[in-house]
Amino acid sequence: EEFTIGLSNGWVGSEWRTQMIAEAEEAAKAWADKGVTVTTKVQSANVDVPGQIAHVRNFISQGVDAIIINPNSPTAFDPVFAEAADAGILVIATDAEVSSPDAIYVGIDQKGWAEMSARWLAETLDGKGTVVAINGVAGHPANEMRVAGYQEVFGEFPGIEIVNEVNGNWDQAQGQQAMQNILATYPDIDGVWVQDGMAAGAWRAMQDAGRDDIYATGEIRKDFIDIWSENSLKSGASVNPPGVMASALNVAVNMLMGKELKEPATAGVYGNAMYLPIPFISDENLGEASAALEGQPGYTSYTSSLSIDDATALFD
Amino acid sequence: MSMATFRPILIAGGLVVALMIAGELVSPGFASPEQILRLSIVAALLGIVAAGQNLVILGGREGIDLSVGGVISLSALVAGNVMNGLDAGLLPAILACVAVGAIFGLLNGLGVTLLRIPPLVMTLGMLGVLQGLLVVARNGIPSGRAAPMLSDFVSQPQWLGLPGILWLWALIGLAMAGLLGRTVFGQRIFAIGANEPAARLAGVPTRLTRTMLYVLSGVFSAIAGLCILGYSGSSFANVGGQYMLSSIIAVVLGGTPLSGGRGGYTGTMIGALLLVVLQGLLTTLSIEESGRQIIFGSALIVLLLFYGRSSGMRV
Amino acid sequence: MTLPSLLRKMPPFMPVLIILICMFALNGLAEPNSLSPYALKGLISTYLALMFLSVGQTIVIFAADIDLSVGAILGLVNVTLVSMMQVLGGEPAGIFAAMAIALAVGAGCGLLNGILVVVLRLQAIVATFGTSVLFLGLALWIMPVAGTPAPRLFWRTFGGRIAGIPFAYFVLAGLLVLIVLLSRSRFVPRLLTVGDDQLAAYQTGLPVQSIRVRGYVACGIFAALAGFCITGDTASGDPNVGGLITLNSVAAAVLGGAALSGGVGTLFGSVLGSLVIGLVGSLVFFLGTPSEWQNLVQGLTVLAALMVGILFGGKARA
Amino acid sequence: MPQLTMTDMYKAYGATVALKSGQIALHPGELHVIMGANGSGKSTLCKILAGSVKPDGGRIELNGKEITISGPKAARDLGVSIFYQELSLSKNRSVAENILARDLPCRAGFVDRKAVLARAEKVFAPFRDVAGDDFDLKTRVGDLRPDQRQLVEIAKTFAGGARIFIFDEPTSALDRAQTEAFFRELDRRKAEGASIVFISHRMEEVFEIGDRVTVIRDGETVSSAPLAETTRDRIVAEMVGGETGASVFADPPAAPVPGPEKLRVQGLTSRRLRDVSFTLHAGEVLGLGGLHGQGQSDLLRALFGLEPLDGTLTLDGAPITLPSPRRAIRQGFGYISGDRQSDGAISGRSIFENVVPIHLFKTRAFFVNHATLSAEVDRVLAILATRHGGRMAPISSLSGGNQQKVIISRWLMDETGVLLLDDPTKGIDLATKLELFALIRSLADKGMAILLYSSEDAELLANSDRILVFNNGAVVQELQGNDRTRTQLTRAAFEAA
Ligand SMILES: Nc1ncnc2c1ncn2[C@@H]1O[C@H](COP(=O)(O)OP(=O)(O)OP(=O)(O)O)[C@@H](O)[C@H]1O
Ligand SMILES: Nc1ncnc2c1ncn2[C@@H]1O[C@H](COP(=O)(O)OP(=O)(O)OP(=O)(O)O)[C@@H](O)[C@H]1O
Ligand SMILES: [Mg+2]
Ligand SMILES: [Mg+2]
Repeated sequence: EEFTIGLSNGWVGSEWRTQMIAEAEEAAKAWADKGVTVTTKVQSANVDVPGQIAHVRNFISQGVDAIIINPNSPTAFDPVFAEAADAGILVIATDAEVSSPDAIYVGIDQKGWAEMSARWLAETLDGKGTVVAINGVAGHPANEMRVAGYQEVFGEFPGIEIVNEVNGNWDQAQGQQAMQNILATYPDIDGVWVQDGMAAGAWRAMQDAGRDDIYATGEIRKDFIDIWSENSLKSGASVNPPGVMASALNVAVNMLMGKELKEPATAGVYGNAMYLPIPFISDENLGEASAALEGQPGYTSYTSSLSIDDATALFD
Repeated sequence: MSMATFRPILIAGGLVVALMIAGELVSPGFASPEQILRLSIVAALLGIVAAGQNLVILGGREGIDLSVGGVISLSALVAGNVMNGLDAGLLPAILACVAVGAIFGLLNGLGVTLLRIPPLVMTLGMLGVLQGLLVVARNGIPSGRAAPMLSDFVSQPQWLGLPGILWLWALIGLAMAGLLGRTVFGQRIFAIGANEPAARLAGVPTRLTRTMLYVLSGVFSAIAGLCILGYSGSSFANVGGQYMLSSIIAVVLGGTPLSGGRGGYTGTMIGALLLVVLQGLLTTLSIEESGRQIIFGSALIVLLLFYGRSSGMRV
Repeated sequence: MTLPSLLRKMPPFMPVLIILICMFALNGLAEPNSLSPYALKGLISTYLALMFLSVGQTIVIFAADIDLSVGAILGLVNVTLVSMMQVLGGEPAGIFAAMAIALAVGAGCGLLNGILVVVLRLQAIVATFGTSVLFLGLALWIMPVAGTPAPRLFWRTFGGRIAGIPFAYFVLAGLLVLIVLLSRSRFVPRLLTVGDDQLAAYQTGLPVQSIRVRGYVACGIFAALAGFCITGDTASGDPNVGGLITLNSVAAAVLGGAALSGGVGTLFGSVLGSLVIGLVGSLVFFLGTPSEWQNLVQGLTVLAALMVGILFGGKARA
Repeated sequence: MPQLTMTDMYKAYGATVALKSGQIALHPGELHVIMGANGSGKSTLCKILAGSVKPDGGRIELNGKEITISGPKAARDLGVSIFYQELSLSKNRSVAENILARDLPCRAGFVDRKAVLARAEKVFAPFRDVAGDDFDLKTRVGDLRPDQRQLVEIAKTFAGGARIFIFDEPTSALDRAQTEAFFRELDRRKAEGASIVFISHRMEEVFEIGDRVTVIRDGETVSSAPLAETTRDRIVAEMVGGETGASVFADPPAAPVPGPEKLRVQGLTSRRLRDVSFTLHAGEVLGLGGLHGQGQSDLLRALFGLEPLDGTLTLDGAPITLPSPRRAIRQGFGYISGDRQSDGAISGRSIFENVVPIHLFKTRAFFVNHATLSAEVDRVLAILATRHGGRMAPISSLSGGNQQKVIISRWLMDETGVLLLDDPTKGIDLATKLELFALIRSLADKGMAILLYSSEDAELLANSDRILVFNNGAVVQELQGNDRTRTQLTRAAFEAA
């Protein structure tokens, strides 16, 4: 059998995205062993929403069998996904959920992702203390889901007070600057809930200020994990593996082969999501994570994905 | 220095102090010595980028450099790889950075002077190219880490309790003042900014001078990229993104109008400080992001009302 | 006729027209389907927003001004429109009322820019960057998270067909008619006169301030129209939707032959420029560029197109 | 009763008082000349009337009623139309659109292109014949020659019918025929009862056309009298305030003792020049004559490395090439243009910065040593008696004439071998002109070789040792010795034309 799958990525501002594409392309090649030829067509560039809509339309023009997209907006693609569905194309979103009934989502639950690390932080603080949060881009749906996640968890702990929430736009330097300003004006904080690459920045600000008494969430790039183990930081990180697109691809190929999901994708706010497990790195399993990243470039993220067999097992 | 050039500096300086006081009132600790030091470091990073931006703007003919962010990111990547966490690699890294900045500055300069592409367009196009180049480069090479010496230079107190980068910034401030006030090159910058054809007839190598401004802007961005690498420890994609518009704003807040031929760097340094303090203050306020944006946008507009408003047509 | 005089006689959008034709040809060679009716309709509806936006941008550029807040206005209009449609209901009456309100918001944003830049005489680049932050903040305040859906009627109409012809083509035709009307009116020549030499225009007795302010208001209105198109094509509200589009609108205007120093250009050229910007991405993909090289090739192509446009267009006006 | 009176007009720019006590009374059907030295406030007075400058004091009465003029548009609505000394044209718009810019003809809200052309044609008709063969109403104004631009500004001033016309140095770039066409039109408007204000530094023109003359000195009106009742000498005396210098319109200088050959030009050909050959000796002032725009400026620009050229050039006996202004400067050429705004003043910068660049370039300096340079700058400024408020004041704070002196000063700091003067006294008052030509002569006497182009024949005749007459890019005649007469010059220029 032969399938052509289009991969669309609308932002190239981080290594995570590059790794995501690379792993998906790897996964496609792996199907050759099963006697299936999966060809990928990749569109990956910094584009705005219209630009990514153009990605989808280009795929439709090319007549691909499936489109896997890391979308720049949750809702903006409803009409164009409908066009794709009309053309008989399977659409799978990954990394950020989409509202379209014509697509399914294969990826992690961003809210659950935030809940895990928030719970880790709250429990590490014994359920009491003041915390601050450093968030991504305001108004971005993944960010807002994560915010909802940590707010819910911290709400369960009456002793935990969120004293400030700021936006670092998923930029390491902005995260560092935000942390630095927070440290100056909230010297008494006990914990920091911070996302992704900004965590490295926040940690740096804390180290520069000599504040090793604060607990903060971490991130999953090798650079940070090295610092984490070298300095025995007190941290924990939920993993949003760049392998999500590879997982989505493995699911897509199964669907293209006409198989049915054992459990239909009905999770999430839009009722079209299939959630992947979220690994968690804490001091206990830090060694394993380090080992897994041994020899990789510093920007490599700790990853995991559904193997072909894992994915196939999800189908009848 | 005449009053006309001095006034914006006074205003900006006054505003910095006012903001610090307001910050201390709203969130105690904002004006603590350590915090002032840390804000100054962030301002120095911006200020170094703004030095190049300032030169390009002074040179007139709608001079502007939108590619600074791309150069910063690329030079941070290159530097990180060359030094790769080792002090021994620092010197080669500095050289590599300067080369990167100079090359892209030169390309900008040639596009603007030889091909006569408007600077905004040329540097915007170059930014697109640089962003593409970064993706390619990152795919091929590891990201690298800052040497400990570089990190200490940027964030640890060194001489008289101040980190090296503040000394570097002060040095750049002095060098810029000397360049603009005491050298023939400086005078030529103002001349081409004020009236290029007349400057040409007065023996100014207009193309060479203007090209040099873009080269210098590239070099300053590259040095800033190196320092930002030291600041954040490791390089990451798009480190320089936030500097494009903020470097321009720092220049304008410092009293150099975008029309060129007039202004200086001392004001720009204060402008950078002003911008960083304002942003820092907003971060510490515990309000919704939409509120922060609304306040920041309005504050910028109000600040601009103090400066370089172009004169009316009826005199 | 000599080449220089030929270049001088040609309309300023000639270089971009040639570039556009080349783009289409290359796209067609690389992927024949990219010239199919579906693809063309897709191209038009995807880039209608950019076309409207760059026409608005061109209007202020004519007068030697610039508006870096158009993307933010577009986002603000998008969330206003979607929120108002939700409040007023998805029936035609509600939709039209919401559109009227959103249009007024666009015009209001333009007016604010005009007052700041023209009346208070702030420098356009920095002042409109300041307002863009402000408008983004307002959009976030109205809609803290992307996602409210637009009524079905609204986006079905935009994405649908009338008498078998895609609705997007009617919008495009409307835009072209608007351009012709504007270019024939006194407004555009006056903007160009102001942009050419503001002092001279003032001394001539033209109401320079009011012309420039009206330019900004017109730009705000075009940004609002662009917001309608975006809403039609995305069927939802997203405060961050205007991210990269501002700089693209400037690039499209320059590609189309407008001089940032004012006084030169055509509105039609900017429409063509928008299409070129849109086609570059597709072309890079259809040519089979490896993913990690796509950004670089795209950046180089845009830079080259800008250079070609300016070098040849520049000869015509030098 | 006067149609319009301005009394006690006062205007200051910061510390500079541009106009202290300006008075003028305009009568219908009268051509009112304003004369005054550079910087005396003529343009300021006119701009106040035209609404583009806001007065700080004074009283304006129109038909006996006091009025305030809130801007150019208001002035226009009051029936005042002005020709600006610096022109008010849009380079990228067509001639027709510029002429009718105030009020483009419209039909149903849209510009009526046919009507635009037809109306512009009508307004421009009086100047059609003198505008040149290449002139077209659809041409971009930016593509026109300076004289053609002035004609367009003149037509623009006449367009749309006003009752008061102001012309601020409208003839400074016009040749004789163009000036005459303009004067005929002025006469016609006068006959229709318009009041006309006319400013010129050319005394002959003033007496040819004026009815009444008002003299302004240092921002104050010193006299106003019918021209029939005054004389050139009196006007000059009033302008300079007592002491009268020698006249610029003197007889040609005695033939000089030619120095060694300085510059030899053979078969020079460029975009606008055809096979130009001549020699220039040290100590000589060689004039370039002929109708306007026949290649005189092009020759000077080419010799300063501003235009690519073919042909051989020999300087002090050695062949040279001039690929750029910088090379030309190094070879010892100096260039001064009458177009200060675009070619001269480094606007917005200080007088100091406007004087030193040539010196800094020639000495290949790296640092600017203010201490040592200041004395030098003061010295060269003093040579020309430049009036300024301190060498660090911006050049834009000076009047046109004083700006020109600053620009000339830059060539006096170091030795300049060949000085190229491209209509250097354009828009400069009589007294300053006198000083300037005296200086030019003294420079020649010290051994400098000078090429002089002037749009005023009298000036050329009075100051050139020899005159090359140009026509259509070629030298058609050389006037020497007693041939240097007005008649000969005019004949040579027109015969070939
Ligand atoms: N503003 C300009 N407009 C048009 N052409 C220009 C301009 N500036 C420079 N040139 C062209 O570029 C060439 C080099 O000009 P530039 O002013 O850089 O002199 P330069 O190379 O420093 O001079 P030199 O080589 O004599 O030292 C000139 O010969 C001129 O033709
Ligand atoms: N915009 C201005 N800013 C400052 N000073 C000015 C300005 N315009 C004119 N002046 C000064 O006002 C005085 C009068 O200038 P004005 O232009 O009226 O002189 P003028 O008589 O027209 O001279 P000219 O014969 O050189 O044209 C001069 O000293 C000039 O320097
Ligand atoms: Mg050179
Ligand atoms: Mg004057």
